Amino acid sequence: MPASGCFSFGKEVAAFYDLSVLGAIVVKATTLDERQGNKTPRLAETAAGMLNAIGLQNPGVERVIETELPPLRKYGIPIIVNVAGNAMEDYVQVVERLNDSPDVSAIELNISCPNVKCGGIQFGTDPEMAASMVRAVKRASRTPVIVKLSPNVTSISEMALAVEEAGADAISLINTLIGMKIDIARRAPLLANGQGGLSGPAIKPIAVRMVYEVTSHVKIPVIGIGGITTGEDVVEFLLAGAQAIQVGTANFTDPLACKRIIEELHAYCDEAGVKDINTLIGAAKPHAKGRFL
Amino acid sequence: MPASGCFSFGKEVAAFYDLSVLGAIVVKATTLDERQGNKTPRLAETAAGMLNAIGLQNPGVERVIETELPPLRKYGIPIIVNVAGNAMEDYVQVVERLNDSPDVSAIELNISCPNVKCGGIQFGTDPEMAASMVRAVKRASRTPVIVKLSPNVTSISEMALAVEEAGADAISLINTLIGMKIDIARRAPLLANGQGGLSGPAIKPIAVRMVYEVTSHVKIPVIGIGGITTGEDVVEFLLAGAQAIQVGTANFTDPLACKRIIEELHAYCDEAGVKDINTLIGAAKPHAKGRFL
Amino acid sequence: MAVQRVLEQRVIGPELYALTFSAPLKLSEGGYEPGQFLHLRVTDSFDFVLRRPLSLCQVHVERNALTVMYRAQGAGTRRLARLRAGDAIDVLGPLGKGFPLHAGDRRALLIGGGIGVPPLVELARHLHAQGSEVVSVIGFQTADQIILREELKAYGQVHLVTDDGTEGVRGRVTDVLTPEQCEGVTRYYACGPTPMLRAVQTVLRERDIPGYLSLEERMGCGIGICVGCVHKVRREGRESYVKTCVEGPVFPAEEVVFS
Amino acid sequence: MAVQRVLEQRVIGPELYALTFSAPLKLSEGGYEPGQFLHLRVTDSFDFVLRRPLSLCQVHVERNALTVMYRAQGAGTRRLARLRAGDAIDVLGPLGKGFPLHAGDRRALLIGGGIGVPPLVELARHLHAQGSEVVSVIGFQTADQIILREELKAYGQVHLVTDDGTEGVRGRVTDVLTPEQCEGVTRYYACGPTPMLRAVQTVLRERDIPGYLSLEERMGCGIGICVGCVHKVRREGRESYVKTCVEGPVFPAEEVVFS
Ligand SMILES: Cc1cc2nc3c(=O)[nH]c(=O)nc-3n(C[C@H](O)[C@H](O)[C@H](O)COP(=O)(O)OP(=O)(O)OC[C@H]3O[C@@H](n4cnc5c(N)ncnc54)[C@H](O)[C@@H]3O)c2cc1C
Ligand SMILES: Cc1cc2nc3c(=O)[nH]c(=O)nc-3n(C[C@H](O)[C@H](O)[C@H](O)COP(=O)(O)OP(=O)(O)OC[C@H]3O[C@@H](n4cnc5c(N)ncnc54)[C@H](O)[C@@H]3O)c2cc1C
Ligand SMILES: Cc1cc2nc3c(=O)[nH]c(=O)nc-3n(C[C@H](O)[C@H](O)[C@H](O)COP(=O)(O)O)c2cc1C
Ligand SMILES: Cc1cc2nc3c(=O)[nH]c(=O)nc-3n(C[C@H](O)[C@H](O)[C@H](O)COP(=O)(O)O)c2cc1C
Ligand code: FES
Ligand code: FES
Repeated sequence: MPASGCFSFGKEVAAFYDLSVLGAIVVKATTLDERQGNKTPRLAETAAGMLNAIGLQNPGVERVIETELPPLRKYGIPIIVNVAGNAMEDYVQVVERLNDSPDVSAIELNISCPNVKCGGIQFGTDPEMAASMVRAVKRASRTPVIVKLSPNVTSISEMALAVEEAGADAISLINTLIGMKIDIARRAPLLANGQGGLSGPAIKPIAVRMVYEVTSHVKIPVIGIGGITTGEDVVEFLLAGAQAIQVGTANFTDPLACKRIIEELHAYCDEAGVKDINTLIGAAKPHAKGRFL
Repeated sequence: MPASGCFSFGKEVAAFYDLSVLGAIVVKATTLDERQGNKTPRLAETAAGMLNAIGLQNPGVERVIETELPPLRKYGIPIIVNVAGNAMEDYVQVVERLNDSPDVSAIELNISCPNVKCGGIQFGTDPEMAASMVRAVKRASRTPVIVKLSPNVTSISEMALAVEEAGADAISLINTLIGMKIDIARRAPLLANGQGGLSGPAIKPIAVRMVYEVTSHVKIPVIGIGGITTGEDVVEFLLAGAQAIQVGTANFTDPLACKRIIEELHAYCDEAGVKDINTLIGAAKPHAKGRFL
Repeated sequence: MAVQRVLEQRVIGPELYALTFSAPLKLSEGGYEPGQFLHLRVTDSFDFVLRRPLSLCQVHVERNALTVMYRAQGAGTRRLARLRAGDAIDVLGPLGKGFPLHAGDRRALLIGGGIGVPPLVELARHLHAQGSEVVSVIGFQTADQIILREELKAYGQVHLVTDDGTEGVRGRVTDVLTPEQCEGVTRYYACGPTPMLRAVQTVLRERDIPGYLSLEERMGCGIGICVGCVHKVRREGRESYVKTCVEGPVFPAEEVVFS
Repeated sequence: MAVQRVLEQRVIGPELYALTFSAPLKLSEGGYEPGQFLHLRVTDSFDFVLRRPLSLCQVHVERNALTVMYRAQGAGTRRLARLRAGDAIDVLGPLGKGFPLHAGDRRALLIGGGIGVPPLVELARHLHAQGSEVVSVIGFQTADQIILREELKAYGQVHLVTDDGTEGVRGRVTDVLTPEQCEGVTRYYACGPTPMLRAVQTVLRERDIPGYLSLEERMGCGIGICVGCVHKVRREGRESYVKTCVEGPVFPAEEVVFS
């Protein structure tokens, strides 16, 4: 039961529970060089959600490999590194550096972060650019490449088909929706960055719809993300066709969220008589064929 | 203070308060012929929002003109008719029929309804098709044409510029986002229609962002819509650049919503010392120039 | 519509509650019909953008209070179950069209399934008051779900049915609707889950008894503006979707089309 | 972290509240520092996806309870103000790095502005206990906002400042930080709004007094995973954003960069 990019590099949550219960861990976006990120405020609360404009603050791939990943080894779970950058070469270079790390199980290509000015987002909204990015990264990467798509597009299926065609091993859906909150006292956008990414329960219906739609078009596995807070939310994403899920914002509300959600999922399966959780995958589709990972 | 397409044809709310307090009334989508709409369930609740898949149920333009509009005259407020259809000719024909009604102050072109199978939504996501639709309707219409855009697009500014260029008199932002909820007990989408339109407070940050963005690009007035529930929400949309707003879902939670929101807005202005509400419009922009309607 | 006070919340079975609150209107002045519903705002939180429709079950004119009975099945009703005496509750209604009374009716048959039984109590009281004989057939899944039996007995004979036979007749309410049982019935009134209504409609159409069905559709506004709550009816040979919140929830049985 | 019980909610001024609840840890075993914060979940509703950070104000070891004091300014704190004794509250913490104590300090200057005063009380108690002389300078907008004056007096001299002069000295806290007043001060500790912290930092840097600032940034997780709460610090000549929830909220004054 993979956790998401809202986990930093894991060590903080490890103070709350043993991370080995997780299906995998997706670490925070990593760029070639260290990034300072955006000015503050970076966070705003919204109805059933939040906006963030972190701006990819991270210590750079070198330090991630040296100091952040090795402590995660002891949990014996796959480590997925979320990769971001501006130009295509940035991505490729990060991926090449990650090839040298024994700790990396897969790459999650973040072509969908709405909070970086130059680049990033174009790759996430243009099918052809996304495809060429995926091809370049696939050529460079030793490990499987998961492509994380942006929901801020007219046709998510078109994007998904483009990256599948280009060789993506899996797709993560969804990153945040672009939103804004205005501080009426200051008469200015609340976030220093102006706009930010909307996450949390508010976006769950959009995420479920996109997972349902994309899994009806592509054959590669889809990882569902967006507003997952309970075990039943996981069931909803599985029924929509997701083969795995990630939990973001819920970790902020409750540091034990991932652990609790896994327990709730097991409890649900016991109660509903679900012996094999894979039978849930895509079962809400008209002609559920029961696809398996 | 205009109210929105979640008001049916007004008479039900008139039982709760005198509609003449409203700035205008936007009646439910009207099509050429009567429409039965979608099967039930048509509604689902989501976190801070709801999904609907009504499917444009309405009695057809003829009956709207004859029986629905005349009773609204007595309130002395502008009546805006939301127009929908499948093909371009449908729209044009509805608009031509509406020319004959003395009750219609403006047309709101609904090229963004996600709940009708054939047509509608294409016009809402393709700038060129949207522009040609607007041109055709502008030619046909006696009254100003407001174009209601769909948020389910990669670039809302591109859409807005296209319809402005094509002659739109104003833009309404936003219609619902496409979402889905799965009934985990039935293992099927909860709505009979599968997907539906997400509205309510959950989508407010997306709507504010789009209003802010579009009003930075177009010169025609923008009407803000999406999750407005309080007077302060209205202030947020005005600061983002909207010149008017519409209230949808909040009317379902509270039949008095529009009246209450107007009162709250007045109370806010009194408290904050805002003498002319127009000074709020766009005031959250870096170089607020104070544009007026 | 207004914010009311909760007067009492009582557990009446597993996940079953009776909630009594001050009435949004002066009950002594009438203005309500059995079979109408109240549209309750769960809390003032955005967690519940939609209100919850619950049937008017009991009217306490002297206390100017109303009681609804409900099953805490989903998030909203579970939250309602946390209300305590003294809490505020935003109540819209009574709304919709209730069960029409026909003064000349000799014998009325009331059919209720599970949490569809509550609106029948106030109906029974009115029928009884106008001199009609009242016979109730009420069905539940199992014995511990039984509600309102004694209340209905106050107005006439009650036939009890349970799915599993733990009490009363084992089976479905329609099993009790034999020709003998229906002998002399001038009109029926039914409220319950859709499959039950459909079966009741079929059986009693065969017996040529006119009646009313109270339908349960998901509601948004409850006042006719969202067009979410429609059900298909046939009128003058023409089928169309009508709003159950304003034209219903009670409809003449012969109009109702189940698809 | 765990769900705690509210023991008391007291109004201590206009929109000002003192909330006392059972402690998430055994206080007799220590494990907390003055200046740390508690991260409170407002309700279990989605209306408040983010917790609210409030400084540890008073520690009641005998009752194993904690008090926070806060201004109900926005939706979340207004909702917190509705809590009553017996209600449940989800408390994370104490979190972050508090005010470090330096055993040899002769004279400590505590500077608090408005709702930044609460964390100074527990700090004053600790300083007093280790034998440091405590001098507090606390500023408020107006007389009716004054909180914790008596509590601080228990540990030393208190200088009161109000913006409008309704009580104490009229002006800002920095107006009191004259060279004479700072005479003999070995260290200072400040908590309050950012403009105050910036002014204090400037004035006391001139006086060559080392100190600590408690920063207020918008927080998400409170435990270091969202990277939302950063503030700029300068260390070894290099500026970078650090997380105030885990590396702060208290920082050595000389590190803190205000932009
Ligand atoms: C006219 C009418 C009268 C009713 N009277 C009663 C009554 O007296 N006692 C009683 O226990 N129940 C009654 N119901 C059903 C009751 O409204 C639902 O059980 C309740 O709304 C479920 O809400 P929830 O929060 O538990 O479920 P959730 O699943 O959280 O609800 C989500 C949404 O779906 C709607 N919904 C879910 N289930 C139903 C359902 N079965 N019928 C209608 N809407 C539903 C909710 O209203 C809400 O909008 C009545 C329904 C209608 C239409
Ligand atoms: C370490 C720390 C200690 C604090 N201690 C206290 C205290 O002891 N007493 C007290 O009254 N206040 C204290 N504050 C400020 C307090 O956290 C905010 O006043 C509170 O979060 C505002 O929430 P709201 O629901 O009223 O406002 P809303 O506007 O509804 O809050 C929306 C979001 O913005 C955040 N936010 C809004 N204003 C502030 C602010 N000034 N600082 C930080 N986050 C903010 C909220 O936490 C929330 O995430 C402290 C802040 C920090 C960072
Ligand atoms: C504070 C914050 C930081 C995030 N950082 C990243 C990131 O570095 N890389 C990435 O791909 N997604 C990032 N995301 C997006 C999440 O991984 C996730 O796709 C999104 O939040 C939706 O899921 P949720 O609703 O469960 O939070 C971030 C989200 C938040 C709220
Ligand atoms: C039940 C329902 C019906 C709607 N019908 C229409 C419609 O007929 N025409 C239209 O342009 N928009 C329609 N909308 C969209 C709303 O007008 C509005 O754009 C959207 O709901 C966002 O605003 P809100 O969050 O305030 O509801 C409908 C929305 C809902 C919830
Ligand atoms: S519930 Fe809205 S029209 Fe009936
Ligand atoms: S509040 Fe999340 S990192 Fe500090």
